[in-house]
Formats: sequence, C-alpha cells, structure tokens
Amino acid sequence: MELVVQDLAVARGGLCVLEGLGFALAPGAALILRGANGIGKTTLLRTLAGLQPGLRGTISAPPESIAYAAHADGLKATLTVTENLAFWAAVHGTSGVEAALAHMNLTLLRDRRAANLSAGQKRRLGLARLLVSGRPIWLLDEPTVSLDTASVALFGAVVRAHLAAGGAAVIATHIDLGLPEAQLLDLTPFRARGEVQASHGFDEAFL
Amino acid sequence: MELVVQDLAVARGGLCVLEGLGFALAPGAALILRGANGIGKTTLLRTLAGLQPGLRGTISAPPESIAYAAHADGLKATLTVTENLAFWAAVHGTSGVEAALAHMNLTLLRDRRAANLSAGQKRRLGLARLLVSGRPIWLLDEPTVSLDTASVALFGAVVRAHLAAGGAAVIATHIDLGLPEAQLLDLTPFRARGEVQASHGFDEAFL
Amino acid sequence: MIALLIRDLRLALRAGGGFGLGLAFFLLLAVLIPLGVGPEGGTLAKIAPGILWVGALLACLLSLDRIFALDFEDGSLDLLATAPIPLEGAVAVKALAHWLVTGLPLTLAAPLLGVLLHLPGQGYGWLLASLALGTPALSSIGAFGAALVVGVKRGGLLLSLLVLPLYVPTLIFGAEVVKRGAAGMDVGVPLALLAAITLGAMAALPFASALALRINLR
Amino acid sequence: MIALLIRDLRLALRAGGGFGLGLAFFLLLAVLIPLGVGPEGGTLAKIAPGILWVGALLACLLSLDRIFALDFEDGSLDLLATAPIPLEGAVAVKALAHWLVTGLPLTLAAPLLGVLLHLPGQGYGWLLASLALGTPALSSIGAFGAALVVGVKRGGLLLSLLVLPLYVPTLIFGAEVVKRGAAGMDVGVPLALLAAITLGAMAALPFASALALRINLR
Amino acid sequence: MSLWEYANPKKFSETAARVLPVVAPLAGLCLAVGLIWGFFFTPEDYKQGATVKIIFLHVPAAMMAINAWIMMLVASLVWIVRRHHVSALAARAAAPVGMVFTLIALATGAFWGQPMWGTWWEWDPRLTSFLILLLFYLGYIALWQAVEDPDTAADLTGVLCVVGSVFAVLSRYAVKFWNQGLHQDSTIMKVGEKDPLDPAYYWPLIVCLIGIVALFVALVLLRTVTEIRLRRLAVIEAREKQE
Ligand code: HEM
Ligand SMILES: Nc1ncnc2c1ncn2[C@@H]1O[C@H](COP(=O)(O)OP(=O)(O)OP(=O)(O)O)[C@@H](O)[C@H]1O
Ligand SMILES: Nc1ncnc2c1ncn2[C@@H]1O[C@H](COP(=O)(O)OP(=O)(O)OP(=O)(O)O)[C@@H](O)[C@H]1O
Ligand SMILES: [Mg+2]
Ligand SMILES: [Mg+2]
Repeated sequence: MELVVQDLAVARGGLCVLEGLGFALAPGAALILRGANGIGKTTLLRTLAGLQPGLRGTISAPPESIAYAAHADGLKATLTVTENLAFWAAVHGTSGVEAALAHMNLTLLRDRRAANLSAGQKRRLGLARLLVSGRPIWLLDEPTVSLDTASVALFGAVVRAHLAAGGAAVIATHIDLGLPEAQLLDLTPFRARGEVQASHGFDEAFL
Repeated sequence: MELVVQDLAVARGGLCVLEGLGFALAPGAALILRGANGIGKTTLLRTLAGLQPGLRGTISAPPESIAYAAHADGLKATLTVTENLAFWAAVHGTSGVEAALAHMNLTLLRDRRAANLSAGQKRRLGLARLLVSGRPIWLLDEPTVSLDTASVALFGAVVRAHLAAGGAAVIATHIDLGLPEAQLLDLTPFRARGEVQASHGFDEAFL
Repeated sequence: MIALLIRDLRLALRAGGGFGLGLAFFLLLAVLIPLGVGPEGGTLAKIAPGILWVGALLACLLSLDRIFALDFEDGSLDLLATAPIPLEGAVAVKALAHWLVTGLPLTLAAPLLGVLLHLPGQGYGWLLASLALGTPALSSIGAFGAALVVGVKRGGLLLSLLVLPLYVPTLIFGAEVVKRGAAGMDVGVPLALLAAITLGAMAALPFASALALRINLR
Repeated sequence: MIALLIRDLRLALRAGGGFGLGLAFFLLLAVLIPLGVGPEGGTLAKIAPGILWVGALLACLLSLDRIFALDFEDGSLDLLATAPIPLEGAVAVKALAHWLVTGLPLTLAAPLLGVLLHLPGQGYGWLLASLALGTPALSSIGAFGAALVVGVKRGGLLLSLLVLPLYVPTLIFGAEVVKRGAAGMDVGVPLALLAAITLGAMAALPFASALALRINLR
Repeated sequence: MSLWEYANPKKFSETAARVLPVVAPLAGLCLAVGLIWGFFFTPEDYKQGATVKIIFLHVPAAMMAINAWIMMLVASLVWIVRRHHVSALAARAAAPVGMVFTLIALATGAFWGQPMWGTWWEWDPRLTSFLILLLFYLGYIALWQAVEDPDTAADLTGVLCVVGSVFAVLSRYAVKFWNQGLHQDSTIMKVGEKDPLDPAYYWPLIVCLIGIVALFVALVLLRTVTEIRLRRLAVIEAREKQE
C-alpha cells in the first residue's frame, strides 16, 4: 500500500520537464507538491496515475489503488448530482454515495443537474467522487480551485479523515490547505535541464 | 466613467439569486465580491457585463467600457500566445500586445501554442487580454484560479496599475489579492428570499 | 460495465442526448435525395437500396462523435481509463450503447423509408435483415474512428473521413443484399460476408479502439 | 471584423482546423454512392446532379458546428458579444469564413466529381455556376442553425435536423439548374430563384443568427 | 379588459378550465357524428368505391396540420414581441398535436394512394411538402427538447418557427416547381364552381372539420395547462431547494 517513486523523469509535449524525482509515500501520509506555474505538476500527477508513461525511473504502487482528480471534474451536465456519483460508485463497485454527499455538503443539491451547479459546487462534486472510488491513494491536481474558505476547510477535513483511515494523498496546490502534518515537496530543484538520455519513443533520440 | 448599480436583482436558471444590490464604482476604485460558493457571483458579473438581463433594477455604465474575464479564458488552442492576444487587440482596435505580454510575464512563451500551456500559464494569457481590451471597467471572475503565488502578486500589481491609471475593477475571489485599498462587498446579505415580483420573462409569473 | 451502459443510455435519452435524431436524419436523407435526384419512381426504385444503406451509414456517422468526445472533454475518459473496468470492455459497452440508440431504431424504421423510395416489395425483409446484421459493424467501426479522433476538437468531419472508407465493405455487402433481395435473387453470399464483417469488427476492434484511446489520453 | 475573418481562416488552416476536410468528404460521398447504387453509367448520369448537390450540402453541414460551437465552449463567444463589433457583423463574417473554407473549395472541385458520376458534358458549367451561387446560402442558413444549437453539446445531429429542411429550396433549385443544364434546357428560372434565395439569406439571416446567439449566451 | 389578460398563466388556466368542458365534448360529438355519417351513410363513389370515405379523416387532418403550424407561428410571434409565457407554452403544446395530424394525413394519404394511384407513395408536390412539414415539426420539437432552460428554449424555437415558416413557404413553391403532381387540387372551397365536391360528402366533411378543429383546440388547451402546471412545479421545487 505504498507509493514509491524512484529517479522519475516526466515529459510533456516531447520535452522532459521534471527529472530525478524520488519519494515514498506511506499509508497515512500526504505529500504536497509545490512549484511555479508550468513546472510540471499536472504532468507528474498524470504520470503517477498511469495516464502517460514516464521517461525514466520507476513508479511502484499496488494495482488499482490510485484515484486521480484532474483540473476537469468529469461531470455529466445532464445527470443529477446523485446520478453522477452513483455511476462512479457502481464503476468502482463501492457504495457510500450518501456518505460522500454528506461529507462534501452536497445533500441539499442532490437532485440538481450538474449543469446547474456553480463552479465551486461542481468542484465539490468532483471531489466527492474520490470518496466513492474507495481507492487509498489520491492524486489531486489543484483540488481547491473555486472553493470558498468554508469548503476548503471541509475538504481539508475530508483529506485528514482519509489519511487517518490509512489512505495517502499527493496534492498539487498553490494555497494552504491546513494540513500541517503533510510533507512538502518543492519541485523547483527537479526542473529538467535537458540532459535526459535519449530514450524509447522520445524526441531527444533525434538530438 | 462610473459604474452605478441600483437595486439590482439577478436570476439564474429562472430563479432570483441576489436582490437589492446597489453600489457605485468610481474611477480608480476596486470592489471585491465575497460570498460562499453558489451565492451568485458569476451570475452578477455576467449581468453587469450585459450578457444576461437583470430581473429588476438598473445598471449604468458608459457604453463599451466593460471588459469581462470569465471562468473560461477564450483562448484558441491552435493559435500562439501572441496571435491570441493580437486578435483581441485588433477587435478592440488597440495596440500594446508587447506590453501586455511583458506585464503578465509571457514574453518567453510568446510563440508557444496555447494548447501547450499549463493551467496557470493559460490563465495568465487570459488576463493579458484585459490589458489589450483598453476598457476601463474590468469584471473579473476568480482571476487567480491556478495561479502560483508569484503570478498572483504579478496580477495584483497589474490591477493596481490599472486603478492608478483611472480604471476600475469588480473582482469575485475567494483568496486575498493583496489589494488593501479595495472595498469589500459581502454578498451574503443580498441573497434572495424569493420575494421578487413576477416580472417580464421570468418564471415567478407562474406562481 | 452495466453501470456504464445504463449511464450512456440515460445520457442519450435525456434532454439534448440526441436519441431519435439519427432516425430523423435518416428520414431527412430519404426526402432530400429524391428532391435532388427527381421524382420518377423507376430511377428511385433502382437506387433505393444504395441510398437507404448510405443513409443509415450517414445517420450513424453523425452520432459517432458523441461516443467518446463528450467523455474526453469533461475528463471522464481519464477517470474511466483509471477505473477498475478494462478499457476494452468500456469501449465495447459504449459501442453497444451507440448501436442501441442509433442502429437499432434505424433498422426498425428503414422499411418505412423503403416505401418513400419505392423499394420493390421483396426487398423489405432483406433490408431489415441486412441492417440488423450490418449496423453493429457500423457502431464498432465507428467507435474505433471516434477513439482515433477523440483529441481533435469538433472533429466531426475528420471522423467521417476516417470512418467512411472503413465502412465501404459493410456498405457494399449490405446494399448488395438488399439489391439482390429486391430483385428476387439469391442473397446468401453477401449476407454471409456481412455477418462475417460484423462479427470480426465486434470481436477485434474494441482492442484497437482502447489502444487508440490510451494513446490519445497520454 | 477583418481581424475576425483572418483569425477564422487561420484557425481553419491550422492543424485540426478542418480545411479541406469538406472537400474530402464530398469526394468520399461521390465514391460511396456509386458503390451503394451500382456502377451503371446511365443511372449514375441521371442522378449525378442530385447526388452532387446533396453531397455538397452534406459536406457543408458537417462543418457547420465549428462555426460557433468552438468559440462558445472556450468562452470567446462571450467575449465577442461584449466586444465593440456588432454581433450581426461577426455572424456574417463567420459565415463568410465558413464559405471560404468550405463552399468555395467544394464549388471548384465539383466538376471533377462530375466526371466520376458521368455527368453529361453540358452540365459542368451549370454545376459550377449553381454551386457558386448556392453555397453562400448554405453557409448563411447553416450559420443560423449553428447559432440555434450552440448551447447543445455535440449537437451535430440536431443541427442537421434543423438545417436540412431549410436547405430544401436551395437544393431543389440548385439541382434543377444542373439537371436542366445537363439536358440542354433553359436554366434561367431556377438560376434566378437560386440567386434570390442566396441574396435573401445573406441579407436577413445574420440578424436572426445574432438574436439566437444572444439568447444562447444568456 | 384587454385580450392580453389571458397571457397571465393563472387567468389562462382558469379560462381553460371553463372552456375545456365545452370544447372537448363538442370535438367528440362532431367527430363521432361526422365519421359515422361519412362512413356508413354516404354513397360509394362511382370511380373510387368505398375508399373515398378516407376523405373524412384525411382532409380535416391535412388542413389542421397546416393550421397548427400557422397557430404556432402566431404564438411564437406573440412570445417574441410581447413575451407572454402562455403563448410560448401554447406553441410548444401545439407542436406534437400538429405533428400527429401531419402523420395522420400522410398515413391516410398513403392508404388512399395504394388503391387510387397504385403506389403507397408518390413524389407529388403536395405530398412532398407535407413530408417537409413533418420535418419542420420534428426539428421544432427536437429543439424544444434539447434546450433545458424553458425561456431559452421558447426564444430559440420562436426564432426557428418564424424563420422556418419563411423557408416552408419557399419549399412549397420549390417543390411545385420541381414536379407537377397527381394530387387533386383543393375543391372544398369551390362551392358553386364547376366540378364541386358532391353534397353527399360535403356536409359530413364539414362536420368532421368542425370536430377536428374543436379537438385541436381542446388538446392544445389541455397541453398548455399541463405545461403551465409543470413549469409552476419546477419553480416551486427549485425555490424549496434554494431555501
Ligand atoms: C400521403 C399522402 C397525402 C398527403 C400528404 C395529402 C395531403 C392533402 C392535403 C394537405 C389536403 C388538403 C388540401 C386542401 O384542401 O387545401 C388534401 C386533400 C385531399 N386529398 Fe390528399 N394527400 C395525400 C394523399 C392523397 C391520396 C392518395 C388521395 C386520393 C387519391 C388524396 C385525395 C385528396 C382529396 C380528394 C382531398 C380533398 C381535396 C379537396 O376537395 O379539398 N390525397 N390532401
Ligand atoms: N508541446 C510542448 N512543448 C513545450 N513545452 C510544453 C509543451 N506542452 C507543455 N509544455 C510545458 O510543460 C510544462 C508542464 O506543464 P504542467 O501542466 O505540468 O504544469 P503545472 O505545474 O501543472 O502548471 P500549473 O500550476 O500552471 O497547472 C509547462 O511549462 C508547459 O508550458
Ligand atoms: N437551473 C437552476 N435552478 C436552480 N438553481 C440554479 C440553477 N442554475 C444555477 N443555480 C444556482 O444559482 C446559484 C448561482 O450560481 P453562480 O455560478 O452565480 O455562483 P457563484 O457565486 O459564482 O459560485 P462559485 O463561487 O461556486 O463560482 C448557485 O447556487 C446555483 O446552484
Ligand atoms: Mg496544472
Ligand atoms: Mg462562479
């Protein structure tokens, strides 16, 4: 149940953006990724989630343990809040839609179609999906975008409960989430300087 | 050059969300809208921008004085950063693309296609559009989403320069922008309690 | 997987989901072609099998971009790719859902349109049979094309261009079945070939589509 | 306005912009129809004017949803609506850009496809003339349809359903010009009517389209 | 009292509740009388035999199919110009009714064409323009269903109806230009001219026509009131959620 990353290099648009990354995330631990815009946080998280291959290095995580929450929320505008959540619960074979609604303060909005939610309400629903995924390792890309202060606190509490239950989380964010126990990882030192070796299916092979 | 709002009520999805709003914004002043998720900030800004009609009340602003920056940035993924900006400059009949790029720290990215920007870089480009619009009143809907701390500071400086040059701004945001001189307007007291009269083109006619 | 099927059907039936539009488009084509070509019954009867098949094909085609593009845009495809169901299965289910909301209604409505185009009497049974056999292939092949262009914004036209050549064998055999059927000839060979194409497409293409999706998500 | 025209043309010419796809689709249709209908030259020559016009119409149709939907999705339409150019003008410019990247190439390529379909020799000039006169109407009417459905996600099929009936008069007169021309008859009346429709559509529809857009942005 | 009072949903519902009990039975009565009279108590035509009796369903349905669209056009214009919700909803309510009349006209026509012209379908201009009318109805209804916000949908379909009407008329002329047809011209208005409709058919046909107009009015009123109630329900529900 550990996420171990060793000497990882990740690329976007055929260019290496981060290299030499390594960390281990034990159950109950959270890692906060910091770094300026464009440093490669989204790219790193997508690589960890298995959506794109790394350039080099290894990622070891138990199979099917990762839940990824991207910039986009994956909501269906014509389905209601409950239907949206229930679908993901069914896909992951879990229950707990009600609990997730309650945790993200969506109970009052449960029959509203997702199209009629405000930006922050949509985001809360996107985050509630994590709760019904039943997966231990959360990868969160700027989860608090558009959330107001109360919702940020709510979300902090949800993350903390997840950690207490033995989960883990990697969070890319620019603001303070109120998780003092989390490790911080500043990505600036890992910015690639273009010295990655030519590798399999990679543009630098042409250099 | 003043934006004056009197007794405004705004609706979304056929329901009144805010009512009784009134304020005046003189040149050089900034107004920060606060309020929980879903209170109606986006709705209010769209109404002020003239994209949707208000339910009641008046908005008076000089014609063609308003520049609106929404949740979406209006970027064309296949155009470069410069091309995107130059288009809006041409539409508004202004120049100053170079200056805008420099102000939002985009000069290095100028020939990158917008599709290849990170979330924060896209946002910076979206905000640079305000600078080439040449309009005095800015309506900003959560302008700092995805921006890192340095970019937020950069943006704060841009807004301050705009105000100093006699512009005005209405900003909906959940975080601190570092504009101590701005007025704060908490929208919570204006939440509609559904007592608006039946009106022109409005669902309450059915009650 | 069943949850996915139910969701896709529900989305299709909701407002703006486009159920029934394929049908309407099919009808439209059956009206437009005579308007362009002219009203003589003889000519129409001759081209009816071909036109009906081309019409079914285009109606299918126009709804293809909904298969994956909507999920891609709102980010659900990322999430589906990391979900515990195999992506191949998800693709197959989505193609099935597409067939249920497009191919099946088209098949059932086709005989009616046959009347408009003066299809000879013996042709109706074969029209039904060939469409019932052939439209699943249209959906599977279409899903593959949709997976290829999922990253392209509003790639409807590109999609048509990629998919139409792939539709050629299905179209030829399908129209041939109807033509021969209408003329009272033996239809065994084209019907068997049509069935073979459909089975092959349904069995093999989900893997190719899933691969294409993975590449596009990267 | 010129900036908008240049931007739209540039977007169409960039990767994924879809320039040339309409043409390719037109070509494909011209190939598919004989495949479905059968190869006899006599039948083909008879249906060629109609098929070419229906093909041009469908090729136009498939690219319509790019006119406004892309701008709507990424928020530029909001910004255009608040920009200092009148929305009616923007609509007209966008329809013009659509014509330049779709209708014009179609017109120029149509005689080539006429050869594929055994169009009789006298028909070529009239094919060119009728398409040159008629395709601007297709773009204006299409822009109106696109403005109506701009809020509907992936509304390609709905768009077809709304727009195709509006295309009927254009199609009839256009195909009639070619048919009569190919048969060596007088084409004056349908040609004049086609021109009237095009002028009317170009003059009046931008207002309706701008109205529809404003409603959708609300 | 101005006519526009009825644009108030409440007032309209009340009026409809009073009118419906009159119109609905009238529709039933006229249709029953007209059809029974027409089917059983008219002579068979010397050329067409018993099939001529389809006329009692065919002609009223065909006329109402067109009239329903005209009514929708008027209601749409009222909505666009004066923004009375009831007229928008009435247009919405009339569309499926009109479409069903179109389908009835097409189906009865097809059944009639089989014995008369030897085919179920002929690309006669009148028949073709009816098919096109059906497409307009389909598009109109599809647009209503695709757009979720009711006011937006009303606006968009209103614009579509106005523009569509222009093109529908154009199509009618275009189709006439395209093909000279088999279908007989309108004779029902030609009383007193040569070759009029046989009086034996005339009167039951008139009764049927009155019946079908009453049926249309009844259905549209009923559906409009239903739409009003649905809309009211949605508002109440949304407001409860908001609290
Ligand atoms: C599906 C096809 C058909 C359609 C859409 C259709 C449509 C119409 C319409 C719109 C009218 C009303 C015209 C008016 O009064 O202005 C009408 C009337 C009539 N139709 Fe048809 N028709 C169809 C088939 C037929 C057939 C097959 C026959 C029989 C030969 C027929 C015989 C008549 C007659 C006798 C009238 C009454 C004309 C009169 O006296 O006013 N129709 N039809
Ligand atoms: N095709 C490309 N060519 C060159 N650079 C690219 C290309 N595509 C993306 N990049 C760059 O890759 C970098 C990584 O982007 P990524 O989205 O991972 O950043 P991020 O850390 O998530 O930023 P943000 O905080 O703004 O979301 C960015 O600097 C981006 O400009
Ligand atoms: N069709 C509808 N029916 C009922 N309520 C609706 C409908 N559409 C939107 N709403 C509600 O209108 C309110 C206003 O939304 P708006 O987007 O203006 O909020 P906001 O203040 O911008 O929120 P955020 O900070 O989350 O962006 C929200 O509470 C939303 O749920
Ligand atoms: Mg990012
Ligand atoms: Mg908002």
